[in-house]
Amino acid sequence: MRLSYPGNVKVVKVPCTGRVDVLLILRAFESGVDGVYLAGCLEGECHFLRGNLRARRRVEYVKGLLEEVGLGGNRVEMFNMSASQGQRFAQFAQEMTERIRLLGPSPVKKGE
Amino acid sequence: MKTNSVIEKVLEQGGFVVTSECGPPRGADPEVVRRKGELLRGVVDGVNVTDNQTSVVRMSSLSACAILKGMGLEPILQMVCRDRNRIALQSDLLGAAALGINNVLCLSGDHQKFGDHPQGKNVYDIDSVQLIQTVARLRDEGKFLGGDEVKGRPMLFVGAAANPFADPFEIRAARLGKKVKAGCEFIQTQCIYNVERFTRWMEMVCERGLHERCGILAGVTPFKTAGMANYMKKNVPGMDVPDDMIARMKGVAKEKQAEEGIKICVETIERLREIPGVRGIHIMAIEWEEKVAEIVKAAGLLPRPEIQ
Amino acid sequence: MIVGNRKDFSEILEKLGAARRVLLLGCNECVTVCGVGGEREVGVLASELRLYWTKEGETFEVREHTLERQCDYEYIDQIRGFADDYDVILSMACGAGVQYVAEAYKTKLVLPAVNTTFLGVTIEQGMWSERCQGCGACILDMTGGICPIARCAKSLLNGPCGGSSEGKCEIDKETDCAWQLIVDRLKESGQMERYEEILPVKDWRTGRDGGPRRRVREDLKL
Amino acid sequence: MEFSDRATHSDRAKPIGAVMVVGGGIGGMQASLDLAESGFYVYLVDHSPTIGGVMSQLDKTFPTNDCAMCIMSPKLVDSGRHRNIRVITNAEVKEILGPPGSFEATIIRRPRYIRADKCTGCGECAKHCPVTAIDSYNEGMSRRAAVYLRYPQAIPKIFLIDREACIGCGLCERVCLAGAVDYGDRESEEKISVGSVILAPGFEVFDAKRRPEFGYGVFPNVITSIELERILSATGPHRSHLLRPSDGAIPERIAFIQCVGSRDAKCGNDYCSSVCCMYAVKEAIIAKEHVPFVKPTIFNMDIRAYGKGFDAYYERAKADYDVRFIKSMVSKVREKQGSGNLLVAYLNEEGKASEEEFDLVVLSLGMTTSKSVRDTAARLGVKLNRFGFCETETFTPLATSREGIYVCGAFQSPKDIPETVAQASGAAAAAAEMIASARGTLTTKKEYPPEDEVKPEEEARIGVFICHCGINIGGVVNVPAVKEYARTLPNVVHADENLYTCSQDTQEKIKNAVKEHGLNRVIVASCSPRTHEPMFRETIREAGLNKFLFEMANIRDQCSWVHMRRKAEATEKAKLLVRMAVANARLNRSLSETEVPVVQRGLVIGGGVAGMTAALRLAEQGFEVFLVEKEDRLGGNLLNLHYTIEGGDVQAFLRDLIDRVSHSSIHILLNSLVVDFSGVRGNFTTGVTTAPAMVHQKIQHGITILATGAEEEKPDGYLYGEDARVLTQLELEDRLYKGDWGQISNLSPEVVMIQCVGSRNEKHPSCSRTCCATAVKNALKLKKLNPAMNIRILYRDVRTYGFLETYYAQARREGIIFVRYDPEESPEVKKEGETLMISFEDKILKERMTLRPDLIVLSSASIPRENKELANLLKVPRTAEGFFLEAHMKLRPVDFASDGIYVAGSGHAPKLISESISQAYAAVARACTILSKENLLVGGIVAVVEGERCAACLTCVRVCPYEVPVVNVKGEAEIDIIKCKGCGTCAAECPARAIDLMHFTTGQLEAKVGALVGG
Repeated sequence: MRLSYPGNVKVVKVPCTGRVDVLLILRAFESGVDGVYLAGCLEGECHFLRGNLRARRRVEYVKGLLEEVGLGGNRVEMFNMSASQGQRFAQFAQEMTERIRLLGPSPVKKGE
Repeated sequence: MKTNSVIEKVLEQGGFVVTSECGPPRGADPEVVRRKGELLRGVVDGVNVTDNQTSVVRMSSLSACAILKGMGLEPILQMVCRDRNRIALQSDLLGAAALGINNVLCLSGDHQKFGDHPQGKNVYDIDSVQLIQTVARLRDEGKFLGGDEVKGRPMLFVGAAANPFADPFEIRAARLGKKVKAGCEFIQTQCIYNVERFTRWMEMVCERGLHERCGILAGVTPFKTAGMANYMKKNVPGMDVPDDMIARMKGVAKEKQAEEGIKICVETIERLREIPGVRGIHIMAIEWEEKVAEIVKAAGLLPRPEIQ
Repeated sequence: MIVGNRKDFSEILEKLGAARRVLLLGCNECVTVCGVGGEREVGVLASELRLYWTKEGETFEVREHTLERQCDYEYIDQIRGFADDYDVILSMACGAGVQYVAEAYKTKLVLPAVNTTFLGVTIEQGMWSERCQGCGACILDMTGGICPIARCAKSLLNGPCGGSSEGKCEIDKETDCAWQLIVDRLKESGQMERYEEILPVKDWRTGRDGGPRRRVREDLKL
Repeated sequence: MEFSDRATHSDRAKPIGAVMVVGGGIGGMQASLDLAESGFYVYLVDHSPTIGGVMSQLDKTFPTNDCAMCIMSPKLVDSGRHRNIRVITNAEVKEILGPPGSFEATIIRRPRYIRADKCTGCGECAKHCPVTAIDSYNEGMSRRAAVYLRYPQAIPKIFLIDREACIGCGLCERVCLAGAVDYGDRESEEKISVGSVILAPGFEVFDAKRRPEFGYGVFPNVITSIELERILSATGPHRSHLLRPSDGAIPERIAFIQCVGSRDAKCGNDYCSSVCCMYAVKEAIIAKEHVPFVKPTIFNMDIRAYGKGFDAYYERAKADYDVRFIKSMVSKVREKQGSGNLLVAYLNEEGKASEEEFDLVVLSLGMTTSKSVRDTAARLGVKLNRFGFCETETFTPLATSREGIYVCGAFQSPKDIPETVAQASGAAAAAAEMIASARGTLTTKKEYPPEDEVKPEEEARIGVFICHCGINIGGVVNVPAVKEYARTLPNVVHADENLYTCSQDTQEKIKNAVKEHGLNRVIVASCSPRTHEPMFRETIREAGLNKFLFEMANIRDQCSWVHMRRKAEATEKAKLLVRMAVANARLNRSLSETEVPVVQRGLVIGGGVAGMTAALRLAEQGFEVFLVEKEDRLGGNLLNLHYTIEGGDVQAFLRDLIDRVSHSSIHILLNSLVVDFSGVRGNFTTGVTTAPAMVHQKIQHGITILATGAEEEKPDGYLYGEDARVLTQLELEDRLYKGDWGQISNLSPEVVMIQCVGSRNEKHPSCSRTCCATAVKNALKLKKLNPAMNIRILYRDVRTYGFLETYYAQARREGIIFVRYDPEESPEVKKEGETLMISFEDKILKERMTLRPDLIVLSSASIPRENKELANLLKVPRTAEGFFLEAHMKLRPVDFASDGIYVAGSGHAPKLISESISQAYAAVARACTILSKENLLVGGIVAVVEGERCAACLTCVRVCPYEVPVVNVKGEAEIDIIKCKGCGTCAAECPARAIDLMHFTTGQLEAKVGALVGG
């Protein structure tokens, strides 16, 4: 669809959001990213049956962890979309970017 | 006659026992106990004194019993297993007997989770059935649990509670059987609203012949308000309040609800008296002791027999 | 297995005080299985600490290490080479492990990151439940294989109490009434007559009430 | 009566294990690939200098808006490089001699003037050619040299000289370092021996000049749909800028005129071209996406959005893109003096003459066959129908009139891409069946060079190839800068850029670079790995590297396309994406794949026409089949049908089919249900329970075909079930067949049919596809029974696509009245006493009509039969409406995303009998790509357990959606690589972190994330 979305969104490909573990998300924040979101298949349409549902639970858990350490749980999110919903992808990219902009840069920035 | 208990005597004479309750105060003022005791004088055959009921700290049951005894009333010492181990329980039993207290009611006790000290550690060294055994053993065998000889046996009439409505229903009678087997001589039941279900329980009890070995006193509690009826149905475990009863409470104006509650209670007592095996009534008018006399009277249970 | 629960991050921070060189020590036994102190959880806590301290602008060092078991000294010895590089050892094992590590590294501050809760079983993925209190004198033969000591809120040996309602305990609706379970089990296995027996008062000496316990098996000793 | 294909070849000599496929469009390519993957050698003959057909000219495809070239190019490349496909372009078939099974075909190859064996496709010749010729790929809207490639991704990538344009200057010959130019080239003939033939020559668009009233060729701003397609395309004349021909202005008001050359008896094309409604909707949407202020208007008689997901697309066009649909036929287009704008005259639905001004008029041209195709057919002795399309029979939709020659695609009847692809697979199955006994006799197996061992500890030597993708990337991202940056990254020893990295010559370039620079990791920074990764992996494998040492950075979809207007930023992002890829590639490891045996047996679930056909065709190809049917008899929906619209006898066909299905290789299990399912392609185990004894058996099989079908929904409303005079079409058909007329005594009875009952509504947004034809079929039957009968069909759009249109025309001729209604004003049915009443809006009379019909017939929706549990068991997805959802709407119409499971028949979407048969054949062809192999490769991206770290906690066992992990006797988790699907859930949850997912290891993901920020 070639819908424009903010350039600061970078994609790390995984076979399924079910592959994304709590630690990877935390490590991303350690690396200094300002926010992380998972783009999973629509609920009920996971190519691997329920990976996206597990991912959602983990995202919820990470939200709690980020609250604990004072980064704010809103820096992480789970979105669902289908491969054909380019518009949704762009919309969520926009939405998340706006959200992170309001939250400001992550206080965990290495080498800055 | 095993003891000097009034309850035992009324039962022995084939009378219909009436007991009620007195909750000790959350303080050290003995007058509160006396005032409540006075309300029950001549109205009931025995007064239960609760033991830190609902796990809320109150004046000790033993002390309150002693006060009532001093007034010439017949106290029933409630003892729960939650707060004392076997050493403390036996020691208090000896003390109670020494103070002239004739009755003890052995209970498990409510879990402290709902009390004012949920942080506390519970004891449950022994359970209520074992406590019954303990009393019987002290009295009848003259032996402590540890096996040593008791010098001066505590002559206590042993009672216990039963909840005909708790689950699992099919073992309620069996459980009563265990208590009787352990040495229990009278039973006070949980408050009864569902008379039909209670009747079925009594049938099971009678089937086992338990009513002959142990005096069964049916418990009643008058509703003060429709709200209370509803609350008991929803929040008190093991309480069976039929919907029509709640509807009846709701059906009258707020200011008339107390009156209706008492009316229901009296009707219930009248129905309970008809049930074979029921040997008495235990009225739990929670913080409403002033109404006990009215209920007993309305139920035609006055005067109480004179016992020497 | 021994089941535990991660302490709150704030409590861990408080316990760590000024310590910034932390050896975070996991255990690959029970606490791994119950998802509280295995390698993954060590990673998560380490990450949390790093995020927090980076955010606060502090200098720190967090090392992650997971032992096969923290209840055997040979394994505990494996950190000998580098334990001294750290201000504290933050153990994610059960209480036994924490203590044993502390015993082995007498000069080190050893802190618990986990609250040890019970001996239990996995009910389903992500859910565990208590089954045993280690009373030292098992009576499961009498109670249909369900322990009233561990599973009845009042440890009643002759239950249930009057608070049993619809199969649940009076303490909350999530908790099964152990005695309901016992009765069901006895009934299913045709042993209802067992229910009529009064279980005698228990001799608690074999339990913790008899003082800390020790077990020796002579033939296994070296 | 013989319904199945006409081959009875048992008494013949051993056939030839090769097939000639005529036509290299998407259909021809699909058929070729299926055949080649099933053990047959393929000659793919195309008259054009390149394969790819019309699809190569399309910009996007409906209803997914996938880029046509993007999804097709892997097939192009696969066809071009498949060792068992020989592509012969610029060629015609002269004749085919000999008996089926051992044909001898004569091919005439026209001169190319460039030697295929020498041309490298470098393009130097074209750069120097002084001639500017008209570029037919861009429909004449741009220019090219006389020496040219049809399009950049063309296969084969061999130039040719357009001798008509060529001035013979000899410049190209001088600059060609390969010495490939050969002016002396001349036509040559070649004879090839094949067992069977598939005709897939496709279609030609209608010549717009045959409808002069629209002014095509006279007014510059009247263009054709295919021209618009090119204009919208990135490789089009204006590089995807929407500009109109006369003045290069952006047209705001665009009119699409439908049915130009279709549904038009005047020009002899009284059939429907089936695809124009949807492509017009698509073009309108894409135009709108390109230029948001565009206002498209589509003039149409009916919108024929009858395919899967089409109605939703159509609704979206209306709701989200403000596309205006006017129910009307345009009578004339004239130019408004001076402006280049056009005045479109039409009669609106109320019959009022109107005229409206537009900036651009697009003629939605229909499909026809070309003269050369018709001539070829004549030479081959293949019968055509009166429209010049290949004649086929309802029950043998893939067979031509000549035995051993099969047909697919638009040449059979106008159709869209997925139906072409499905039919192509179907034709492949039919062609293969003929020669099944010769399977594997002419094919050769791919021999890869030995794999160079790359040890994990070995220093990574990375080569990075950055793609311009024409202007797709290069127009936004500064590719040379990215290349320079890549060179600075750790372990990168080589970096290069290419115009099209996916072209065949670039593959050679990559292979050479691997050798030359000793590369042990290869990164391509280009487009989506989804479409192109397999091809690049193959390339590095051919260069001796393990395919998992390949990595892709998507700097197109994730960068240039989405940050088009921020070039500097896009370049920086492309660098970052390359950096991430490098960080990841350093950790890529060689992963071994092992061979596991294939259980060469099939399982077909559902014993209707699709299931029986699939079972029979598998059996005829020599495979054992289990056919599971839950009812106590075979037949499915066919049991309720009696005749087709063409007059075919359904029951006779069914009897014959059931008869054939009692085949020595087919085990029929009636009264049987699938109760469990496990395994992977090549080796499934299915538990089947058979009533009444509830016998349970485990069946091992290599493939599974789901053919569970659909059924007529019991309608809701319209007094159905309350009044015996309200029927469904199926009930009507049954009565027609039995001649049971109940109480109708009226001499001229009044019959009203209501279309779209339960279809195209909120609950069931799709069109049920077959009901319009069914209504016409039954109406004609009624009319035949009693010509005095008054029949009205209340419809929303009449969707008699393809040749069905002729029956619609016949129905109107015979006086059947068609009345359109809007869903907001649905007809109302009520009863007054015993009188049945129906009232509806008449658009032409503009008033509400009330009738007292003797019969109301409801065209009820086609809904999938209960399949939820089966879908759960097999873990295959379904649409919101419960139809099975294929792997890809366009190019994988019968595959599921899970390999080895296929769908056929109306369980996929509502279908006609002929379509179900085609699809069943297609599923068989796809299945045979697995069944024909003795072994399959497994492994690669799977989860692996580091046993020592495993705490045997069972987390993996519990969380795996496929129940693959087990704790073995050593007390360690074990994951069967054959079963593992590589989702990584276990790796993400293992509390001991003892599990990792190969190729997506924790280390790799963390490195990638690290590279994302660091830099």
